[in-house]
Amino acid sequence: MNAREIHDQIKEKFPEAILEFNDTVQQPYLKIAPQPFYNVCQFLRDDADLDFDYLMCLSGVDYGDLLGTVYHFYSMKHTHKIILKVEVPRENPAIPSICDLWRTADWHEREVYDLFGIVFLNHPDLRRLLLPEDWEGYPLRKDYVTPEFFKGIPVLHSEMKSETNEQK
Amino acid sequence: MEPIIKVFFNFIPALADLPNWLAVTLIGVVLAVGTFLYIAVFTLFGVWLERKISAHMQDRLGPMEVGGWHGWAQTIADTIKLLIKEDIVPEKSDRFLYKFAPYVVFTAVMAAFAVIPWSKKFIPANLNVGLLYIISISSLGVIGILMGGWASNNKWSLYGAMRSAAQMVSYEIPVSLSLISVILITGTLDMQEIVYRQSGTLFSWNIFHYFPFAFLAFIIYFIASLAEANRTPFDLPEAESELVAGFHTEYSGMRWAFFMLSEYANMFVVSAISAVVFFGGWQAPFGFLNFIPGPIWFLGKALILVFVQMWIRWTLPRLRVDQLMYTAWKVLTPFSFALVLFIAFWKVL
Amino acid sequence: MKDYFRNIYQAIVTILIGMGVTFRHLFVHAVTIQYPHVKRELPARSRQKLFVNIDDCIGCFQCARACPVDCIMIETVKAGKDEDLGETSNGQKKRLHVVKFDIDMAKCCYCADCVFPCPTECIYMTPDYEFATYDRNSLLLHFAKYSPEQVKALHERQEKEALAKAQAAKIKAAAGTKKPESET
Amino acid sequence: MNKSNLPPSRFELEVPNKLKTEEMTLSMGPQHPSTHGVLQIILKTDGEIIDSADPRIGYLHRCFEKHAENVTWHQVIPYTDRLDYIASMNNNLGYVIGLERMMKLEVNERAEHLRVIVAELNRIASHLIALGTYGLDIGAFTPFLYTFRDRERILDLFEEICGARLLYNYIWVGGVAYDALPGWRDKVLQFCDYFLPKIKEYNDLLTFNKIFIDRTANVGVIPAELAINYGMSGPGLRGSGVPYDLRKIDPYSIYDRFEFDICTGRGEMGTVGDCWDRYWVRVAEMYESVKIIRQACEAMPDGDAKETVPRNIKVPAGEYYMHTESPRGELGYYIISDGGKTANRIKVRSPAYSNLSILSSIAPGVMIADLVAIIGSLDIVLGEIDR
Repeated sequence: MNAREIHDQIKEKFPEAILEFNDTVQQPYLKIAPQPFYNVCQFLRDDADLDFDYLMCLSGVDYGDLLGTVYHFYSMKHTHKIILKVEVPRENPAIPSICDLWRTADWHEREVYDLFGIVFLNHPDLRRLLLPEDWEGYPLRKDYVTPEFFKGIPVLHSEMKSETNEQK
Repeated sequence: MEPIIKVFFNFIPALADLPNWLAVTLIGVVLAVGTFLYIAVFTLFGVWLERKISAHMQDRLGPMEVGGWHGWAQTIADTIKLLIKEDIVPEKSDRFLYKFAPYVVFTAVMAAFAVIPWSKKFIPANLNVGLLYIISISSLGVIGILMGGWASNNKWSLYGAMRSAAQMVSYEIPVSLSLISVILITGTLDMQEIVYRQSGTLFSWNIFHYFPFAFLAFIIYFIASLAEANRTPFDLPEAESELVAGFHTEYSGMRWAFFMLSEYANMFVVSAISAVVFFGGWQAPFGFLNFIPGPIWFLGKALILVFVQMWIRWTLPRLRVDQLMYTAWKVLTPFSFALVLFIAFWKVL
Repeated sequence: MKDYFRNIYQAIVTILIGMGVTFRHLFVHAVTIQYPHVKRELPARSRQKLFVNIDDCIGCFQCARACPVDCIMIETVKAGKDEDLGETSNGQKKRLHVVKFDIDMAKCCYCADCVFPCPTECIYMTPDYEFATYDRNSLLLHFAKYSPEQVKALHERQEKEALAKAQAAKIKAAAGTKKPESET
Repeated sequence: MNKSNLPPSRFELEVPNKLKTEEMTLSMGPQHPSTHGVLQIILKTDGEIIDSADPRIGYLHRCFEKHAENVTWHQVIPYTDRLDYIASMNNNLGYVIGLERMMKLEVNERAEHLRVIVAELNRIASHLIALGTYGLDIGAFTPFLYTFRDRERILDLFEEICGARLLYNYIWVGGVAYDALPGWRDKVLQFCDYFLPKIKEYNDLLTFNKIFIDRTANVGVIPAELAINYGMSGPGLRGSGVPYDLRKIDPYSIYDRFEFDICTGRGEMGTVGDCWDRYWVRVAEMYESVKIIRQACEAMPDGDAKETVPRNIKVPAGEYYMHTESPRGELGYYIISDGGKTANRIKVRSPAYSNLSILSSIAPGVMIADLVAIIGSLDIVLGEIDR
């Protein structure tokens, strides 16, 4: 099943959910509204024709004025793929968690929360994963400024700053 | 009078002039110091040997630098390092037990040396219940290990200690039973007497003379003694990939060295017992080789068994706790029981 | 019961097979190289210490730009009009004084990305790997051949020239603005 | 980890006479000999039996993704080396193919063959480490030294072709960094001949050892559905019997030209998906890798591998998810470009990351020794998990 057909299937079931569909790029994707996102995912996983049982990748992206997450799905049985995108505003970003559908999402969502600050609703255990639990800020956002100090420890060594190549 | 005291009296006639209690005490001190020195030297050599054997089994060279020839002084250097190393006692440990534990372990092993016959005349204490003495004394060491593991106030140490207690208690039984089967064969508990009963050629040694039974008893004894000495594949108390270093995780310096000493001493003791009980002790395999003194035969036999222990260590993976118990209770113990039964019947017939 | 005995049998047999393997290896020649006494010949491409043939450097900054960890620090001063700095070995004309060419080997990640863009092939990795030191500062390699006095002089000259240029431009600009006035 | 979220513990210990017992909390790592790096696992144990395991990662976080946004496209390649430092070639390969597909770049034949050869050699090297350290986890020292001895030969080959032994920076956009010297191909073939009998030696010493089988068979069984749900990949997933190998399923480079099999666990010693199966898949894959290397060496044309390497890379705006089969599983690079000199975002979907996350689900009910066996069989590399 190609992306167009998958899109049609979802469209049929959730007419409101799809905000954008693009199959002119190398890897076609669907943009889904955050509210029906969980139900769409459940449909993707449970429908016998779609049967997306494998979540390959879940990544957070900073689009500048929006934050988003990108989901790459794969079906072991039908060997087809689809990409879903969800975009949320920078202030109080929240996306429904799909952790109980694909357990892969558990750690990946924690990572996105950790580095982008996107809150995943209904995630059972949304803690920081890679950074220390008391780290401030979300480093992979484009507007993140590296702090001078972390708990009194200088983050950037003063020597390092002066030594970086000015000519670059 | 004990033959060993006679040896001393013959050697230094002045001793006979001293009051008896003083002479005996003096001789005892000399023997104890001698045993300690022997253990220290054997450990130095054993560690070096183990390193070399493991290295060559793994296509490596092992220590090559210290001392020149094949790094023979490496372990001496290590000992000096251990001696001058800081003795760390964890703050929240049970200080007395923590400090005391290595000596308990060591003493238990060292005590076993008392009844090991080195030659016709040289046996520190010729007890007539020597074998029984060894069986009982060798299970004392576990108390020290438990003490050390408990007193360290470290969870990994505690795991090591608990495993060790379970393991030692379980493997006591196959060890005792396999030795009992030999007692049934020879009909004596006296170590020196057991050696005398095997005099003659190679084929009068217990292991060959009573071939299938004694051989089986030896195999059972050997496997169980590996567990007694905490050697791979039964080194669960100090399984470094699971429990970091088991019961001696927190120990450092000389106290740690005492655990090491007792491990190697234990290796030697169990091999020495095998040598005495199954391989004719200090007897030469053939009459015409009698010109080589007894202690050399005895040491040679024991060292070969030590080598086999090392060989096994560098070949096998480690068992899991439940498999360890399975091996002890469901394989070794039934087999050794059956063996005792067979030998008893056979003796009666 | 059958399984029980089969297990014991298998255990004994596989253990003996394994012991056979290790015993055979007891007599196999060791693969260890006794390092400080015996040294392995490294292949020609081996990427160890960086080296700069400073005579060939034209100060183009290609290597510094390619470096992913910013461990190359270069400073240049333009040559005077009548100064001839000579040519590199592959015939490129040198137009810049390379007053500073420092490589911090402590930062270097040995990726050799700096080697490829060099137009004169003057920076390359050598198979010299024994440069451990007790002092981190001695890992900062200096390749430039200018003494501090020379560097100072060059900088002063550059500043002077820049000043003169700026003044000339000012005069020119002033003349430019005045000219139309005078014309009127 | 929230306990209600986990499957119920397989062991429910009965405590007689309402004896008061306590769970022991145990911090395994980050300096533990068998956590394969700086992984911390918070264990709650009941005696030797584990009630819950909560892996804590991040001790080796080196901000790869942030770095990648700040250096040029080409400068990312040395950074990818350091993700899965045991299989750097495969890391380079995934990233570079991703870029090439975005740029619609063709790579010449010789370079493609060289890429396949080094990637498969690196896979063998990585599996050798997995085998050796697994033996170490189980308590056998000697196989570790043997596998490292043979891995050294692979590293020698790599050193000859690109000068580095661990962090290669070899596969570049449009080709490879260095062409193979004459005679290198023969050395690779010689290595293949040398290597195959060695696998038998490992099998004699470790794989079919009864103690090893007892320690690993029926331990840490991961059913196929659970593995897929957790996003496992590589030998971990194939050990559960799912033939998911991206070299076959979604061929990249020139893998579609070679003949090899996907190895899956069949539960020969116990249940499908146990530790032994995962281990055995790795052993079997080494045979397959040797097969691929031999075919690639035969088919490699002469010529220059370097000719199409562009000096300044400009990646057209767009995005691409490139997944390749690294020794640990599906290594994904999700690359977003806005047409500039640097990446807008590079997300690494590291295989060991997803593989490790299954630990908290299969650990309850096993013993501490089994946990070590399970971690070893997942073959994690913390450099890749923490990025």
